[in-house]
Amino acid sequence: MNFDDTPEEASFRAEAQAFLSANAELKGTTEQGDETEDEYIERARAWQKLKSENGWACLSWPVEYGGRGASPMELIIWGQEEGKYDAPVGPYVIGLGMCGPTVAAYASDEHKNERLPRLVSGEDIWCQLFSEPSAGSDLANLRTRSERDGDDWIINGQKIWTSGAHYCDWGILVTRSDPKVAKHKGLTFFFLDMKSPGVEIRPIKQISGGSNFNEVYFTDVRIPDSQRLGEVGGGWGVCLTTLMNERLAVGDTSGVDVPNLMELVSRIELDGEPALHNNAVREKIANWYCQMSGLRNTRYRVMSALSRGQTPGPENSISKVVGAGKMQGIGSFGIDLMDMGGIVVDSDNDDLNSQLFQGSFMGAPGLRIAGGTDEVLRNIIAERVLGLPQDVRVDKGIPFNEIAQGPA
Amino acid sequence: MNFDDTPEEASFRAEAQAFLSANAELKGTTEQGDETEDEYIERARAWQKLKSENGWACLSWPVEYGGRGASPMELIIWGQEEGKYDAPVGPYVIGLGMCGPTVAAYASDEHKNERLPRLVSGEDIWCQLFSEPSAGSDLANLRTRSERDGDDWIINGQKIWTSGAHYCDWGILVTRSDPKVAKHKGLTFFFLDMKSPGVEIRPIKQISGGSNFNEVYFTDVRIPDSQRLGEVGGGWGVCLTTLMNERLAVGDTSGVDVPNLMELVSRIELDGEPALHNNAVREKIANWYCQMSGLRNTRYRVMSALSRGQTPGPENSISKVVGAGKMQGIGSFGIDLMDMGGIVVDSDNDDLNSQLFQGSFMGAPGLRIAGGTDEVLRNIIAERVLGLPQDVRVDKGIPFNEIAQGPA
Amino acid sequence: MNFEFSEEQNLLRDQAQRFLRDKCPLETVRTVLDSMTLSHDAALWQGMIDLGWTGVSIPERYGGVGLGYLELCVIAEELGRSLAPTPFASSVYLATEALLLFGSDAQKENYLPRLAAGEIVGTYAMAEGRGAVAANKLKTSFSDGALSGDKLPVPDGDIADIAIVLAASKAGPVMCIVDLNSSGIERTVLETMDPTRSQASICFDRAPAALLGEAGNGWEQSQELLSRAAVLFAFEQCGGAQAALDMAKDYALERYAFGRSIASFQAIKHKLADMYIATTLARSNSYYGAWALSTDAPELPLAAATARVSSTQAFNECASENIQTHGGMGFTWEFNCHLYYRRAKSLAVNLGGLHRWQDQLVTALEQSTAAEA
Amino acid sequence: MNFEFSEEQNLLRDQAQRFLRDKCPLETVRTVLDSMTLSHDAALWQGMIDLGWTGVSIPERYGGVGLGYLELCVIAEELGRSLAPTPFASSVYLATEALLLFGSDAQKENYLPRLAAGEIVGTYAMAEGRGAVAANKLKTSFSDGALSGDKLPVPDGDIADIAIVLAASKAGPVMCIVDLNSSGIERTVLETMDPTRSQASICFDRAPAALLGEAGNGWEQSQELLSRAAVLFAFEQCGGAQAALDMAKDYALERYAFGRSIASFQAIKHKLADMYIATTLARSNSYYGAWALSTDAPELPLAAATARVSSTQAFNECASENIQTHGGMGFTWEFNCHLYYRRAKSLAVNLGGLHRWQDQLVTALEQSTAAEA
Repeated sequence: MNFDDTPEEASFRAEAQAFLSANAELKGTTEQGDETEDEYIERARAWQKLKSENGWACLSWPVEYGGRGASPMELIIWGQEEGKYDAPVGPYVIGLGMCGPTVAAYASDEHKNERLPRLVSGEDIWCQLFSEPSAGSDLANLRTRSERDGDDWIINGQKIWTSGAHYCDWGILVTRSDPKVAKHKGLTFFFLDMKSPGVEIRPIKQISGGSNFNEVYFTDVRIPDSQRLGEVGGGWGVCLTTLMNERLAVGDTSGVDVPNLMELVSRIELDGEPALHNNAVREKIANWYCQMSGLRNTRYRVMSALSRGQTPGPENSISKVVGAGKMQGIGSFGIDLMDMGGIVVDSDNDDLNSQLFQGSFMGAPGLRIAGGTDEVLRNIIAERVLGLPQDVRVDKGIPFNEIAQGPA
Repeated sequence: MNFDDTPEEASFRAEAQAFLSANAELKGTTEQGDETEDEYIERARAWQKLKSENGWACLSWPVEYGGRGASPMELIIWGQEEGKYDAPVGPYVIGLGMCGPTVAAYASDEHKNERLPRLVSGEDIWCQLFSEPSAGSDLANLRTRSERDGDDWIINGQKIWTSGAHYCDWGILVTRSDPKVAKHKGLTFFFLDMKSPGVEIRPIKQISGGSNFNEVYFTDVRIPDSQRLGEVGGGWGVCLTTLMNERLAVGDTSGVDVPNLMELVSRIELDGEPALHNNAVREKIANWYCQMSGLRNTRYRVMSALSRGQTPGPENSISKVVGAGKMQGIGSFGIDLMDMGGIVVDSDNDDLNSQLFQGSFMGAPGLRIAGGTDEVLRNIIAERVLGLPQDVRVDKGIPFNEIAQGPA
Repeated sequence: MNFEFSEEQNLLRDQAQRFLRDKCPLETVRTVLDSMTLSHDAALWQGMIDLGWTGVSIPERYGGVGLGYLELCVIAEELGRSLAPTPFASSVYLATEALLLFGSDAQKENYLPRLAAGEIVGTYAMAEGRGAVAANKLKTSFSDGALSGDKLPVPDGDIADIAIVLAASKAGPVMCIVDLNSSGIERTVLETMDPTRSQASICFDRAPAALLGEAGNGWEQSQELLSRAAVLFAFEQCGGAQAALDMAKDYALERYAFGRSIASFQAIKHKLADMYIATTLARSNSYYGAWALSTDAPELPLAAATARVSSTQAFNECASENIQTHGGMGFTWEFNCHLYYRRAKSLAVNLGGLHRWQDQLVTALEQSTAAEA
Repeated sequence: MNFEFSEEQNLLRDQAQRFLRDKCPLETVRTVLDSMTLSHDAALWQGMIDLGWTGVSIPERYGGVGLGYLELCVIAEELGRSLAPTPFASSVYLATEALLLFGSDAQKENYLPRLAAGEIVGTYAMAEGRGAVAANKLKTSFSDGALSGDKLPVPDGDIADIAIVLAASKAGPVMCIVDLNSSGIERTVLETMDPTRSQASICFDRAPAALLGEAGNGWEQSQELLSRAAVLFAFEQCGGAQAALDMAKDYALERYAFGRSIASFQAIKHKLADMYIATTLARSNSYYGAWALSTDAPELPLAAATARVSSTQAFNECASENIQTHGGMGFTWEFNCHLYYRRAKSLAVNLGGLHRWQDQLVTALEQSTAAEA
């Protein structure tokens, strides 16, 4: 056992480091504090363009679409190295990771040649329009209607939890074209210009006060049939292609962790001595550290499999469910340690980093839900990892418009 | 708010105290250490007889069957007072609490007059034959067959978890008389002489080493139709009558609790000082005490409702699920505190009461299962207390012999 | 056995519920939350005064209603359920109570009638920044009738007229009472995680103050005051926990997924069952606290800590799992889940964090064990 | 990145699994459990010796196989999975390891070849009754080549030929080594909650003993020894946790209730998912411990404590919830669930309880934080 790169990995890493050190600034050396969102997007477009000009834009894609066919391990190495730099990559995560591969798999050559290069070069930013108010954990339970009208389709309905919809140029969209057939059968998939008439975007304010997501309303939005991806009624299969490429893209998931707690407990007192000396505090730290370390070491195991060219096991499926709970627990506990003062929000006077604990406490409930709730993830572990049967499905094979949807 | 008896309650309590102090020994003043089971049963018979001669045998029963029509609150008061004495009541709990009321509700007058007085006077001990290997949480999924043969029924099958079957004289039994109708429809209920030919009783050894329960095998056991309780196919309704009278009767449920832990932590060291000074220990004690105190105070609320003549709310439904988990937790933690020596079983040298912690650690898993698993109890709370819907039932209305029963 | 509220007390509860449903729907709470300037809902507060709630625990000779602590517990639970944005807790559970416990006759005559009538609002100033206060580390000091130092956060400190202040003195810790509108006082509203209960910092610079209770006895007085207030806070927390549980249950019943109510899934059923268990234990423990408070029982320190610990945990759990039950909707600003989540946290730290109360519980348990032996 | 066992190590695992499936089915474990006299399974133990497992960590020049700690971790996991009733842990993880770490050349030459060949069994005698040992409270004492005092429980102390003993001395705590068949020694088999790993009390009455390592350095030596052994115990615990999880899964799939496999109920699915999560975290942490152990990394105290804490918790959870998944059958003597439950508890306390390791974890974390700063 060791943590070393293979010679090939080391050489790839060196190449990445060379490009990055020549073209980007290390984290912590720059100050973007009062950057507006527009400025951030502009900076992201420039960085994507620079990467595309130097062959770093979409590593895992095949060469024909501007990629370099990188291995999963190379992707990880690039991520590790790019992560050390102040590199604005967020706006392209969904486009490159989910929308691009779907377009590549299903669109006409004409559309592929038109759209994909602009995504790679950073000219176009893409979003994904799947979730709906009625389609949360039950992803296929969606109601946004598509109706054929000549060479077009007319879209009416509402999508939700769309990251970046307000600055995106294009989106992928799944709709219900036939409510009279079973839930998974009547879906049809499109891509569309987000500036199309009838598309209205409203930000969602989260309980943390931030707005990382949007609602997107469709009123008689027209999409040419040529922008359909996959067969009419074959939208669920296209969704699965997209979701296979899903990475966790639920906004800001960074939060408080054990090192922050260690710092806090060494600087705050409990019963007249440093909280670090308190056994109850130590026990909690030990247990959370076991989770933190366990997740990190699990990632190492996954990476080892990738590095050997193997397909990793299902180990990493536990990451979000453990991480989100830990973040909520540590956030809450840190506030408790700060006692009555723990709920005071004061950015000018925050030597104990209380805003990190508070922000995590308010952000973690979202993390426990977005991208699969704790409950859905446990189902997934039980079914896909342990091979246990699905729960009873009363909606199976029933026409969508006859499935019980609850009180109106 | 106060904890006082009403005048009526006080007078009843005084009467009970007078009888008890004249006829029984206070707990802790007697020594039954090497009593055999036979001797214990004999003592229980004598005590029941004495109670019946003095009107204390079956307080809640109507006067016509030897009871005194006591109120629920009087029952509690009697239980509190009798509990202070070394009174061997265990063998009659199921007979008086469950079997007797069922016989009283469904048997012929002849049978009632024959059987009930002997139960009251302690001559007969009764058991309940419901559970089967395939019928645990799914109580109605039972397979013991009853087939009509002239004036008799012939019984074949197996029951399990029958307390005291080996010393019982009579039992109540639910069987499947028609496997071709739905699960709850094809059941028929009987009472029988436990000494009938074809009844074989085998003790079950539990993981704690004790044997509180039996398996009971039926091979061509004949029961006269006159001992049928309720209609043919109406056995489920009779079961419900019995279960309405159920009290927790799962063997020894007494175990370690917070006072025992307080004693241990004041006498054992951790990091060179009394474990009681350790904050991690204190935090655990506080949390378990909140449960212990919460359960006790919940019982007070239930008793207050009874004392006012009201029907108590569902509060007490939480008692076993909380109590069993607490017992397992404290048992386990006590062993941990005793460190390497915690697993040594030594009755001669047990100044720290380690056997209580060990016994609870080994007994609590059974308590978490018997009389309704943690999971079933949470279902019950969710459905009956909170009014949430049942889970999907795939076995509803299907003939019993077509319900999936798993791999053979 | 009479371990329930009386019929009269339950009538008071009905009245309180009707009043609060009318005057304090969650929109009222949201108005204070969303406002940058409102510290509380003034109409609601006035309504509570008009109902005599501010005088419930104050004897009639000081202008109060002279009911008792059980009645106050009933009101507290309903205030907790409705998330009422008012200074009631600070003024009634703490300032009024401190005066009743430790005030001289003159102090009582001076302040209690005005507190009962709602003419003035009181509070208790204990914390001095982040971290728990300790008897030997108080930085605020009192000498020669003057108080100096910084107290923060002080619940409702921005609108309070008087404050009971815990301070150091030559004789040891003392409690003193200060008119917050007098000289040498600067107050700043603080931004907090729960804007529906306001907090302020108060800087005292030789502000005129008077001793409350005995010199050198301030820490013990504070412990006693906190134990009594803990029972009332526990009822607020039970009310909040119950409301969060009810909200989760209602949503689970209405929300469908996979063709069935999500309330029929065991993951949700068992979550709600656990919330019910936590709430029931907390409520039963709070009843015991109410009994101890109302009878001045020697069990109060143990009963109060037990009520406080279990209610804090129950409200935390219910508020957090209510969000989880709501799924995506649960973490939107638009839904009301976060109101409970915020309040649960602010009540959890308001009288000192969980650790302090777990520790008091075990200390009291030791003493009661020793007393029995 | 190479954070997995090698192909050769996985071949060793396959071999170990085949061997243990054959020689150590659960019936073998039950035989020892149900017997009043058997301390271990002799045939199994001999088979392990024949495979060279007792010499895996011993260099070839002392008669060992000279493989390494990663190989030992692989074997430990399989022993844990099979619940093997043998003195392997005491003899190999502890006695052998103590000699390798602290033995003089002469001591190594004397003992290691015989340990490697399985001619003698060793153990480590640390505990002195109920409660954790403390450096300054050791009652067993060593002076002038003689050892006196009572050690209990000593794992495998009834059958061990030599013991490493932690004792007080004038110079401070010492480790010494004792031939258990010499004079002044009385051993008594102890009844315990896990009869599949035997325990004894050993009374030393001026028994001849030799210093192992440095005088006065016994406590530090013990800490080092325990850290190394903790990684190996963690692998045993992971193996046990995995076996309990597998058993629960198999039963849940086969058992039907309400017309469906109980494995389709969320209450069971989520319980098993939680067991999987705990086991996965524990295994990953144990891998890190294996890396630290095999490379003598300075991270060992932290890595070992982390592996130990998470594996102890995972095995406890899996053993307990395996019973729960089995329902009524789970608490019968006849079913094998309790074998895991007993072993989980005996392994949990064997190297000192959870508290000791949580504390070591945080102490090591402090030091690593300080070192980074």
